[in-house]
Amino acid sequence: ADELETKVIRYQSSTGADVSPLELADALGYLAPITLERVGDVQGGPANLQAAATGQVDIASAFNGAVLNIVAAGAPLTSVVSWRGTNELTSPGLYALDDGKTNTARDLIGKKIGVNTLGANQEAVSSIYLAKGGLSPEEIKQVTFVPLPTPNVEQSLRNGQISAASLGFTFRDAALARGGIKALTRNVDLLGSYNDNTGVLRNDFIAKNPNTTKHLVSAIARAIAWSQQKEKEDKRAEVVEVYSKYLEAKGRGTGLAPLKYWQSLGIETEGGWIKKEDFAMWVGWLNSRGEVDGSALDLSKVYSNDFNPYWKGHE
Amino acid sequence: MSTVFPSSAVPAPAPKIALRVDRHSFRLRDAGGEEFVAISGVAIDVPAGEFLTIVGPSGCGKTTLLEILAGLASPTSGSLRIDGQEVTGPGLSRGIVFQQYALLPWRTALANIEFSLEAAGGLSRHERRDKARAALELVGLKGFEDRFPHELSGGMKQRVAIARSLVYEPDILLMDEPFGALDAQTREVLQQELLALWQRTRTTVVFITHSIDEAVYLGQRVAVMTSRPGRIKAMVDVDLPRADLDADIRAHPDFARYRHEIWDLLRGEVARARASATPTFWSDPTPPRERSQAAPSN
Amino acid sequence: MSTVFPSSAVPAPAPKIALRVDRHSFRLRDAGGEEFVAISGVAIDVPAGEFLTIVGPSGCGKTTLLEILAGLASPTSGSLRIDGQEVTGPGLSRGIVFQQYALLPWRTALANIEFSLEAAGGLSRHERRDKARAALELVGLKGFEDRFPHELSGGMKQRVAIARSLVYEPDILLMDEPFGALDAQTREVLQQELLALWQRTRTTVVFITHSIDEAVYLGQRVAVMTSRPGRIKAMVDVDLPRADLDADIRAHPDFARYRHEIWDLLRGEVARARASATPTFWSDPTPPRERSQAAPSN
Amino acid sequence: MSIIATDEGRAGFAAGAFASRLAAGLRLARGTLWKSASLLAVFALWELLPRLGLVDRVWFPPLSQVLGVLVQMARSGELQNHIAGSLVRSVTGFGLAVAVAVPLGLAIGWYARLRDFLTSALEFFRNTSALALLPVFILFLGIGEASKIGIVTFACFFPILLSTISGVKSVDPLLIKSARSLALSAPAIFTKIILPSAVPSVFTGFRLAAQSSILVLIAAEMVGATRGLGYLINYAQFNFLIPKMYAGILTIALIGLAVNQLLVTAERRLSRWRVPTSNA
Amino acid sequence: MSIIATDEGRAGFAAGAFASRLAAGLRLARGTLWKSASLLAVFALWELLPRLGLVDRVWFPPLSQVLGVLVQMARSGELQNHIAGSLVRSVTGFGLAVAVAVPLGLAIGWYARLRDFLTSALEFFRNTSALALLPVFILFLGIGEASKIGIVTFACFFPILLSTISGVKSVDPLLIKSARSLALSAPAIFTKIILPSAVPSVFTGFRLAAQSSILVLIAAEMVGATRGLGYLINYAQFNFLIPKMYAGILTIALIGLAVNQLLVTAERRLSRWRVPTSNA
Ligand SMILES: Nc1ncnc2c1ncn2[C@@H]1O[C@H](COP(=O)(O)OP(=O)(O)OP(=O)(O)O)[C@@H](O)[C@H]1O
Ligand SMILES: Nc1ncnc2c1ncn2[C@@H]1O[C@H](COP(=O)(O)OP(=O)(O)OP(=O)(O)O)[C@@H](O)[C@H]1O
Ligand SMILES: [Mg+2]
Ligand SMILES: [Mg+2]
Repeated sequence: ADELETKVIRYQSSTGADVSPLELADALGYLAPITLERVGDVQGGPANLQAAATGQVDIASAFNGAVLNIVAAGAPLTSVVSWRGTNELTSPGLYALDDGKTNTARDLIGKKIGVNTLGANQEAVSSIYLAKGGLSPEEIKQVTFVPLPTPNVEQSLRNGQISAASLGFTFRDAALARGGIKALTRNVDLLGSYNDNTGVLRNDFIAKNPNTTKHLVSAIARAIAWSQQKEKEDKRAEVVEVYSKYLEAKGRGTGLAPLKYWQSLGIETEGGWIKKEDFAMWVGWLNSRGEVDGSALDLSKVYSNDFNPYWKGHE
Repeated sequence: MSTVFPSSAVPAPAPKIALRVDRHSFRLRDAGGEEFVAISGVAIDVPAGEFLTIVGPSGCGKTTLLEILAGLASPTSGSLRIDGQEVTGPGLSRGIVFQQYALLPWRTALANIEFSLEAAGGLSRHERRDKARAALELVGLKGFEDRFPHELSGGMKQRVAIARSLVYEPDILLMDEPFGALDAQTREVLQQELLALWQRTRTTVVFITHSIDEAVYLGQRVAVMTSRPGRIKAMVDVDLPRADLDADIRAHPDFARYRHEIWDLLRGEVARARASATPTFWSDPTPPRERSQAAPSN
Repeated sequence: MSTVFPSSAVPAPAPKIALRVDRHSFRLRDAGGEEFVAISGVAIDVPAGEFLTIVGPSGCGKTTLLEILAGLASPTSGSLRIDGQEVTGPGLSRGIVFQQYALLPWRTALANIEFSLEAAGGLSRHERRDKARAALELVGLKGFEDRFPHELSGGMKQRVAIARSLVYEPDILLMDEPFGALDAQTREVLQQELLALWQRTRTTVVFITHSIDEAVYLGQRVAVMTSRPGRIKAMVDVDLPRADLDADIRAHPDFARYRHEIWDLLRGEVARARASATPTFWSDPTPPRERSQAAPSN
Repeated sequence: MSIIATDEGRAGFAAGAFASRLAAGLRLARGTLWKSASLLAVFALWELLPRLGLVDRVWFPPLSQVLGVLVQMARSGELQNHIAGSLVRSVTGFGLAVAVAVPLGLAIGWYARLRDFLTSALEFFRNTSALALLPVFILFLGIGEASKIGIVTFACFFPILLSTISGVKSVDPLLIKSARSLALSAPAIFTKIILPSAVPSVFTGFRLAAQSSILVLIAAEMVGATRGLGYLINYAQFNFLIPKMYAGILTIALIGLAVNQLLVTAERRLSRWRVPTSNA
Repeated sequence: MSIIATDEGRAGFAAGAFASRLAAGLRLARGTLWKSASLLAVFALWELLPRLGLVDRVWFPPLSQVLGVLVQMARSGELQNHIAGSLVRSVTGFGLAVAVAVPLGLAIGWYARLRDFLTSALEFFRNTSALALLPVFILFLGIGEASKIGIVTFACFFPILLSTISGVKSVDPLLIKSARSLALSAPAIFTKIILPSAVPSVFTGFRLAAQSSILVLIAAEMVGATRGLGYLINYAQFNFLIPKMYAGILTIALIGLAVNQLLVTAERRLSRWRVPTSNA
């Protein structure tokens, strides 16, 4: 192997209990001799992207729509590998009270939808749901997205202060377990399986550390492929076990309980290579917000599969 | 609040003010809460309409006594009756002039005087203003209506404070060295004004002063206090012909006699209070100019 | 800062203090920045070692003059020379006793006196403490070392302030009615102490007082000021045998003469200042007790 | 734009009406320049640092670019909408806090027994971060205006309370004595003695509270808001509209300055009598 | 646990050593009860509201449950770790703010020209929300400890500055005159006159600053932190560990109380000389 230019990679972990491909790669030993330096936890993709773009960390991951957004804003970042995806097992969705008042997209006109952070996956998918439900752009504008702290989302829904809430992962399970809540739609129903998050590197990092980049991305891709294999073999518990042990060894074993619900990375492509569609599907949404002109973006510059060994040149 | 004095000591008819201070002590902050007895065993009856002056060495408890009379402090043990009624707090019937002015710094001279009229109530804004103006004029401060206290000289502040307590004509006037910061002439004028006011309205006045002359000139009776703890050493009845204010009673032969009597009563007290004082801190008998040239740190 | 006085007016040898106040005025806050002339055309030379007393009606500008001497205020137009040097700010060579005590409320009596020694510098902690104790004793406050100012009586505070400015033995002592709040006896004692100190150290003293007696008793010269705007009306040389402090110079036949002379000088001033004052605000000539029963708002 | 009141009106002394007025005008101009110099320097740095490439333009765009965005937002009316949203919340919250904290502060400063009783609970709440309490506020007050106004009130409350209490403590006891000797009622002593004395301290509290209200508004408008300057800043930040984010921050700062100026002027009005402490 | 200093030591007056000590003890006990009553009431409400089903237990767990979690976290050492992380940041930030703001406040309060010059920039920054500036802080100071400490310093700075200035303004001008007459140097006037006079005001600033530091810590520890109480609260909130979130809030409040008590005690020490203003 070529000499690695950098052997320490700085990153931020997520506050949610979810398997991170980067840490999984480390857990599996694929990263060596690269070591990870965990700068801290980050709340939400946009903040993570900002940290990467300003050189606070070397690698970050975020919702693809947000990546488009920040690149359009002029940040020199490139997506190098998929990080998460949506499939039957993992799909978040839009949920409403089971009281018959909110059943279709039309019922949401003039109402509020609770989301976790602005500018993230949930908001984008919900917009698509509204559009597919036959709402005109004007009608969609009458639906407001309200950012809420996690603990307040379900409660606000039950109090009737929001008409629908975007719920994913453990929160949804907990909410459903308490009953009285039904799904309006799930992302997977709306869009099928797709990759929605990617890992990004700074362009100058790639230019200065071509070998490290290649090694890093390969290691992550291998970890994704390993997980995909285990998911296929229905040996999810192994993934959880490897990951849990890793966290425990790092002294972060306190919040492991939700991990037992973990199902899948949700990544569709082998080793997480990136499809053009993964980004193209959000351009319309970006444009509809009127803040940036997504059409002006050269999508091929936003991402690169060049470092992913699983990418065999397919589109 | 009980009193240790037998009730028979109160003569009938009930005096305007009947004060019994068995003991009044202060708790010192620093000395671990040690108690300091400021007044001990004082009994004063003031008949309605009397002008009583109090003299005594510095720190003997005169101000403390006046604050008890005003109801601003309760004696540690003792009682205060006004018109036969036990009194525990301050009241508008008693006006007080403090030793240290106590003007409101954010009010002009005129507004400071209006302040006590506002407290007394019952007058229109306009009436208050007119009365306050007249009072300022009385103390010789015409033209200084709009001055803030820090724009007045020491004596002027004191005059504003005097005007403030005179203006609402309380039943009882309590004055703590009110003329202390005044020049001899202004003082004399105000003494006369005060006497005139007192004769006209028969207000009951308790007046603290450091000037024996003033005590004799103003007071029908002079209370002489001992040094710490404060007691009444003697009550001197001053029998001078005060009816004609224009006659110079200071020239009256009895005046000098009273003056002398009180002086004698006080002298012992002061001597006692200062028994051991000797000036020992001037380390160096050479004149300061020479010294200051030699000393390195000057 | 220029002066309008011809330099020939300054006699040789240069006096300790040469003050020329052409004009000193205050800007009033409320009256739209109107100017108020407090002092106008004052020229005072004080030879080294002189004891000068100043008397004048209340509000004539005495305190203002003293603050100019202390360097705390610059005359609007005029100059101050000390030992022939033009001076613009305060200096340790001049000690001042303020009319209103100016004690630090967070320091005990003793620590307040140490304060000026700290400012003067050059002494150890221990020496400061000893000197301060001696000074407190001198003013009759032994035993009150650890009291905070608010735990002292008015006269006691004033004595602490006096001790504070005496203790560091400045070249020039500026005193603004320092004995005003003291009883006659304490006052006499401190007057004697001050004279003794002055004779021993030949400090230059400028002393403001309201008492003509005190002015004559203490001062080698008495400056009599006119009422607003303040001017020097007369300088009275007091030639009394002061060498023997135990002799009662108040009994000296010349004493009464000086006293009378100054009284006459002043009388006109006070009358002028109060020309129009008449007590017109007591609306009701009935005694207050009767009135208070009738009045609804009392 | 002053941290503490400065006394302007020292102009006009010399004789000769015109010369004097001219001199005064010049002095005033020089004074104004001197007084704005530090802010102008900050603005110059803001413009130059990114232009000279010393910081990244993407994350720290030059002032001119931010102003451009601001003007554009003002033209479209978007800015006014956000300002209106925030102002309603902060003014209401601030007003509520003043209405409760000033009387309570006066009472606590005065009545020892009340103070003893309330202190423990008040101190407990005071030391709870308004941000951490956000979910609790939403729990009790919902996601609407009530919880936002509530949290602004909460944040403004304590600076005003503490400053008022500190003001009461600094009242000259002799003045209170003198008022008591006039048998003034407790409310009259409050309004005539304690309040005027406490004015500078209370106003310091107001100014700190105004600052606090700005601080938490950003947080409050993070949740459940659809307009307001805090919402604008959050929204811009999450969507990488960096110049817009700075435009929001700048707007808040300018409004803060204006409010502060208002408070300083009001305080100066109320304490004209004060002897200036500082030396020239 | 007091908003303002109360004078305890009034005990021990009556004669008879034992009876007096007993009486004093009883009085003290009664006083302590009275002083904690309001906080106890808050705690009781916290326990009862969810238990009686008046609020949803899931979102607002009873105090006992929160305490259970707290004890558990303390046992595992997790709590101590978070506390240590936060304390380092807030103490450092607070200390820096004190070190800069107190001297600056004294200087600004005193030198009119300096005040005129600095005021505009200071007021501009003061009215900028620390929360909105978080990204800017990270930009300049990085994502590590420096930016967190920086933002705490920023938040603590202004309450201390304003209160110090307000303290300087309230100094009795006569005392300054008296110090000047002794030809005291400017630094000596500061330390011997202005500082002691300004103590109550400065301490009010300290206590407000301590509160501010808690407020922004939550926000600062949202980004790039791996430990700290703010991190704990965020983390718990994000992961739906509601009792843990309340445990974090409670811990912060209790630490705040302790710090406040420390400041109150220090202030009381420094202002024993003060005449009590309040009536009994
Ligand atoms: N800061 C000020 N602003 C406006 N006027 C002032 C100010 N200080 C003093 N004066 C005025 O200047 C005049 C002289 O005041 P000063 O204090 O020198 O008098 P004084 O001779 O010391 O009087 P007293 O014997 O009553 O103390 C007074 O009329 C006073 O009102
Ligand atoms: N708050 C207090 N705490 C402690 N001691 C006090 C307090 N107030 C007064 N004293 C003491 O009580 C004694 C009497 O004080 P008071 O002020 O009544 O004296 P005074 O007769 O008015 O003296 P002066 O003529 O000097 O004003 C003094 O020794 C004083 O030190
Ligand atoms: Mg007294
Ligand atoms: Mg004077």
